[in-house]
Amino acid sequence: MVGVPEGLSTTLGPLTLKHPVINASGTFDALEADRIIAGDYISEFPFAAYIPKTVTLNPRVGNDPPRLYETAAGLLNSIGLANMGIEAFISRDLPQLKTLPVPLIVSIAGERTQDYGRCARLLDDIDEVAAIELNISCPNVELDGRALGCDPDRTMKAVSLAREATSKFLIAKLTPNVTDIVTLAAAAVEGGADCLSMINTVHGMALHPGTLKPVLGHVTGGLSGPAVKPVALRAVYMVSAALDVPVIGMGGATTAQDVLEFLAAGASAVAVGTANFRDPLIAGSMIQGLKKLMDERGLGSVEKLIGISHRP
Amino acid sequence: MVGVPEGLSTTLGPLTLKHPVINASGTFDALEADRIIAGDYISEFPFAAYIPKTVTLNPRVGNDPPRLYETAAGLLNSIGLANMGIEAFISRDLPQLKTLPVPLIVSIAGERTQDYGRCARLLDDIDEVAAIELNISCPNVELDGRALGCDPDRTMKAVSLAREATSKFLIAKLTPNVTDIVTLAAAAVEGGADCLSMINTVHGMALHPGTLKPVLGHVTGGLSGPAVKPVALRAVYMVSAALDVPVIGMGGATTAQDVLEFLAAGASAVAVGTANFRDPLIAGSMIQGLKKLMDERGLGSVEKLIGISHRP
Amino acid sequence: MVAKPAPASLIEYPVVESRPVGAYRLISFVAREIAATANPGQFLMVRQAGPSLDPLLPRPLGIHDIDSDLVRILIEPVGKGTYELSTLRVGDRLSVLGPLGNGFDLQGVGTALLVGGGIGVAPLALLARSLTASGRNVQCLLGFRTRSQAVSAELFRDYYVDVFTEDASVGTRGLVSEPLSACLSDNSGRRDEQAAEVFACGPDPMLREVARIAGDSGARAQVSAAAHMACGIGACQGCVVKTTSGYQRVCSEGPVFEADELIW
Amino acid sequence: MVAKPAPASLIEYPVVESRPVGAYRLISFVAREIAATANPGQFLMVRQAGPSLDPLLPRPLGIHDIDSDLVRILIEPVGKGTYELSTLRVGDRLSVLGPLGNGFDLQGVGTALLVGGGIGVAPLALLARSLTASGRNVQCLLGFRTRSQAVSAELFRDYYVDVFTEDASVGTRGLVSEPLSACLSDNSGRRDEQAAEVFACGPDPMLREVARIAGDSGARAQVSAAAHMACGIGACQGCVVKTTSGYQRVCSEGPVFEADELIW
Ligand SMILES: Cc1cc2nc3c(=O)[nH]c(=O)nc-3n(C[C@H](O)[C@H](O)[C@H](O)COP(=O)(O)OP(=O)(O)OC[C@H]3O[C@@H](n4cnc5c(N)ncnc54)[C@H](O)[C@@H]3O)c2cc1C
Ligand SMILES: Cc1cc2nc3c(=O)[nH]c(=O)nc-3n(C[C@H](O)[C@H](O)[C@H](O)COP(=O)(O)OP(=O)(O)OC[C@H]3O[C@@H](n4cnc5c(N)ncnc54)[C@H](O)[C@@H]3O)c2cc1C
Ligand SMILES: Cc1cc2nc3c(=O)[nH]c(=O)nc-3n(C[C@H](O)[C@H](O)[C@H](O)COP(=O)(O)O)c2cc1C
Ligand SMILES: Cc1cc2nc3c(=O)[nH]c(=O)nc-3n(C[C@H](O)[C@H](O)[C@H](O)COP(=O)(O)O)c2cc1C
Ligand code: FES
Ligand code: FES
Repeated sequence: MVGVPEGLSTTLGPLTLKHPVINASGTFDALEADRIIAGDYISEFPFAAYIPKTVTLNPRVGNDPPRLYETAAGLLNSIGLANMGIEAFISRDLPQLKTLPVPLIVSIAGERTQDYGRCARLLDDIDEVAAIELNISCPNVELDGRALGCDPDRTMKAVSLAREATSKFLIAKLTPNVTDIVTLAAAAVEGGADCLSMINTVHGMALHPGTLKPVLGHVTGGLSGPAVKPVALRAVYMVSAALDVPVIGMGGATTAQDVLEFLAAGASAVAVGTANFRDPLIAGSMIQGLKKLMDERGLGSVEKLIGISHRP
Repeated sequence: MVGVPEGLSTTLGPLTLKHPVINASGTFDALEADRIIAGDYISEFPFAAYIPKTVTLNPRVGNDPPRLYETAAGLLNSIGLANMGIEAFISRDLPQLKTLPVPLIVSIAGERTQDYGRCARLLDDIDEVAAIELNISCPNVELDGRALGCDPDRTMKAVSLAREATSKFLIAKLTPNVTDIVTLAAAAVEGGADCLSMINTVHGMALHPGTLKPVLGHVTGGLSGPAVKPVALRAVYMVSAALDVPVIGMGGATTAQDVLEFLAAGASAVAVGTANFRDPLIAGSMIQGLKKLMDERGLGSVEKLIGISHRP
Repeated sequence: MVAKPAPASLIEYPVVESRPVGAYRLISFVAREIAATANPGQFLMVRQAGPSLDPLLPRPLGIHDIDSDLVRILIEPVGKGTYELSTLRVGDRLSVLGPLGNGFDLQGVGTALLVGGGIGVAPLALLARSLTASGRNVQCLLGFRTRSQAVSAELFRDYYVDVFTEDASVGTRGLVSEPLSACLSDNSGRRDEQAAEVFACGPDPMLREVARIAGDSGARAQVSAAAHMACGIGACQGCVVKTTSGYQRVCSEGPVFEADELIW
Repeated sequence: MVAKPAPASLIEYPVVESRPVGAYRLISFVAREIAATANPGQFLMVRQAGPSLDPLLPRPLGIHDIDSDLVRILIEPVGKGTYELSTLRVGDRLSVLGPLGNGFDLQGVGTALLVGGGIGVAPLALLARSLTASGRNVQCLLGFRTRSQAVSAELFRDYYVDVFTEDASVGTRGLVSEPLSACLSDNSGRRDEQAAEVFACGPDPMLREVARIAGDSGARAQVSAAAHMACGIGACQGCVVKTTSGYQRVCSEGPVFEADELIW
């Protein structure tokens, strides 16, 4: 976190971020990065906030492999929310994450609607947890969690259960796999979400080039990466125009220019997912690049950039 | 149409195609190609059927430019169904298309629901028209036509109006911009569609890299090209598993391997759109390449390939 | 505007020359057909040959110059497509569709004022060569933002050239519009055979100025318009500009239009 | 399996050698850190440096061999990622993350039977070098489908090698499993320090056979497993294989596993 240029800070409700680039859940593991890559990934954490992979009430082993397949400028995955369960997360990972110099946002998903309330309650009294992201949009689980994010009533219900369980800053993560994302966004806000993040992955599938059978063990998967950036930018643009809550934009952000565009479209922060796989050090270069672009073009500060694409 | 290898023929209801590769509406103009590119694009037409750009009851000038923007492995467009209107099409273009050696499929769209019936009726007694495609899925018009394809009842209504107006083979072209494409597909079939084609473009947008304003004059547009292939393959796979009508697959097909995959996913024919812009001669190489791949892998015939990804 | 152009073909060519010209890159390939049939102002759809899908589509590039069988293009890297093309070196392969579109109408006889702005100078070299060959008096007014762009004026060393830069780093400070007004001042009202004629290519604001100045003096001006393209061959309806006869496709009705037909 | 691996870094390297080896391509670059710290069986995440987003992600490639500061990779083009990497020539730039994963455990002392199938021979060269350097008796059994793949056996000319091809175009006809059984036949039941030990890398069906044969004879077998990867560093949970202790990540718990821990 050393050397963050000035003019880059942004806020998500009560959270102040030193710059607008955070990681997308499920795509960057601070503890593994610290273990494997040269350098100190805890005390010099590159992202302005850290969101670990989504946890669920009970541990999940995840879907059958293969779980990954690269498509044109995109990545299909069907991880299936493999995770150790929220209790192990709290007892094993959280203590190690306490020394992170950035806000910790915990992502939770429910296998049943009521799980959102139960998980949120377990996190409510943990000081280190700065915010909770409700993943109501994972395409890779055959459970309530999937349909949930496509249905306004059930979205509102899940968010309001979490809302009742915690006073923490609540982010609802939306799926693009719906006819009208603004309706779902409004339902989440009505349920009590303080902030919206989007997009989760886009439904897709691939066939094995040789066998012509579905290549993913789970048959279908979620598409991410630059291929979906236009879908994500549109979602951010539409939702930020319609609703008055901060938005975290994501979907294909790979360069500093992409960060600029998500901010301009209306995002207050930008999450980087698949691009971490292209280059696990990408966050640092995006932040430096962002500052450079802003200086070159005389764009004063991130705060002023947010939503400028809507203004004439 | 000379030199089409054997084993490639396929059928769409009553239509027999010499091979499975056709063009996607709005992406290839037989008359312009014949005028501009060396070679004879009419009597040696590379596609197995020809679908001109969608026509509407009244002429349309289309959307404000810019109308195109390239994204990662994709293309955003907001043409807005610019066309001369169905009457001019019938009197000016149709006579020139009569000598095409392949079936002619006319694509129509309605600015109002009842237009689908009126346009279909105008085509019903024209012998050269082998089939009619109902474009109920264009994301670039602010009219009934847009919302229509996202609503099962209105989809059924539009298709049944066309059904009443014509006995021609009726193809309904579906949008991927819905929560559940199978529901829409079922509604189209219930309305009387003989065949389903998918996908039309995916909602998206882009910002101008310099100004950070929406780059398209129409603000949002439709995403096509390899970026959306995973979305398209999934749509074809799901719909062909659920319903018993032939499917025309499209969305990003660029190589012979892609054609193979759409067939395996359940398509009886594959339409090529954006790839024509990469290489206007691509259809010919796809067909030769398809034959080569099938021979190498001992895949007997296109007919046997259709849907094999569903079989264990 | 001119006789029906020769048919286009899609062919892969190896790069035989690749060198920087200030901020631009000059790339050449041997293409007999194009060299033999292209008209000044026509363009090519160009991409790097190969399977990579990013960039996905070819980019429209003017035919910069022709030297017997050699076809030259001049590229300014402004985005991912032009950036990639400008990294190509000798031996790398181009996929090229063309020649496309309607070039300049060369039937006049009066002095030809060639007005280029930035990378808009690209098609003017072939134009200057053709006009000169047909015995016309050619005068080039080339404007650039920076010194590194202005290096490309060296490509016009065989012609009569005035260079203008916004920062006065090369040639005269200012835009090309002022000297253009001066050149056309004695033209006032004339539009006969001997009258000076303007041929322009450059950014929209420059073309708009050229159209205004030519209009004021009554001179004919042909301008090469730009638009994002996908197909380059009239199929997609994507590349339209607004004209007095409605939207027209830059790739098919253009890229060269009469300045007074364009609506800015 | 071995001591905690050295930290990985992400660095761009120019290609200094690129040559075909039958159906494969051998590419070398100078990477002091990797050369100094990598263990046999570790891998690198490699892509062509540059902005193109297709291919999007790096591909996992074993470290084929190390020659002072030179690191070598051996690539079989099977899809778009490996195809693109195999087109790189001297001067082109690689983006390389590594060394990654847990390599082979080299602590035994008995005869080392190195079993490679197809491109699975790639990591065995460095392994053979290390084992030989530590004084172990190394015997390589390399199996290929075709003659052009079998050309890569020349990379093992310093070691004792038997080659098998399915079409008998080179070496003995057949799979490596039969000779492996023979080699292990006198091993039956032994798993002491002096016992022969198997190190294998190749397609799944081969590894399964190796596991069965080693299991039958009681020999220890370490196998390098393969999986599609995205991150290569344990973040995405994408590269799992089924083991006796549940799903394990090839990039983090592997790529080398005890054969008897994998569930096929
Ligand atoms: C008929 C015709 C002839 C042409 N001839 C030539 C020629 O001879 N030589 C030549 O070089 N070009 C020529 N062009 C222009 C060229 O086609 C475009 O520059 C090119 O298509 C842009 O593609 P790209 O992928 O490089 O840029 P894109 O990524 O598509 O960029 C989009 C646009 O954004 C703008 N842009 C990108 N980055 C920034 C930024 N940081 N700030 C502000 N704006 C930005 C660029 O101006 C570009 O136009 C011609 C165009 C036409 C229509
Ligand atoms: C730890 C590890 C080490 C490795 N080391 C090496 C190494 O040293 N050298 C090396 O070359 N590879 C190595 N691999 C394998 C390599 O990573 C993969 O081959 C590569 O990731 C495939 O990517 P791609 O884009 O080329 O293929 P993709 O496009 O992803 O192809 C997908 C898969 O489809 C299969 N496929 C593609 N086309 C066909 C077809 N026509 N018929 C049947 N199947 C087809 C391929 O086998 C491939 O696995 C290693 C893998 C791992 C996990
Ligand atoms: C391998 C992988 C795993 C993911 N896991 C999660 C997850 O656990 N929870 C979640 O909310 N999103 C998950 N996502 C979605 C990302 O957080 C992000 O919303 C999406 O990938 C779009 O951003 P990107 O294009 O930058 O990757 C995952 C994405 C990928 C590629
Ligand atoms: C420039 C452009 C124009 C299009 N016009 C039409 C149209 O008029 N009618 C229609 O049904 N689809 C139209 N489409 C959608 C295509 O037919 C096709 O469904 C879509 O592009 C996906 O296929 P692709 O990825 O192969 O292009 C258009 C697509 C593009 C890119
Ligand atoms: S670029 Fe397609 S019509 Fe001009
Ligand atoms: S490749 Fe991501 S966990 Fe192994």
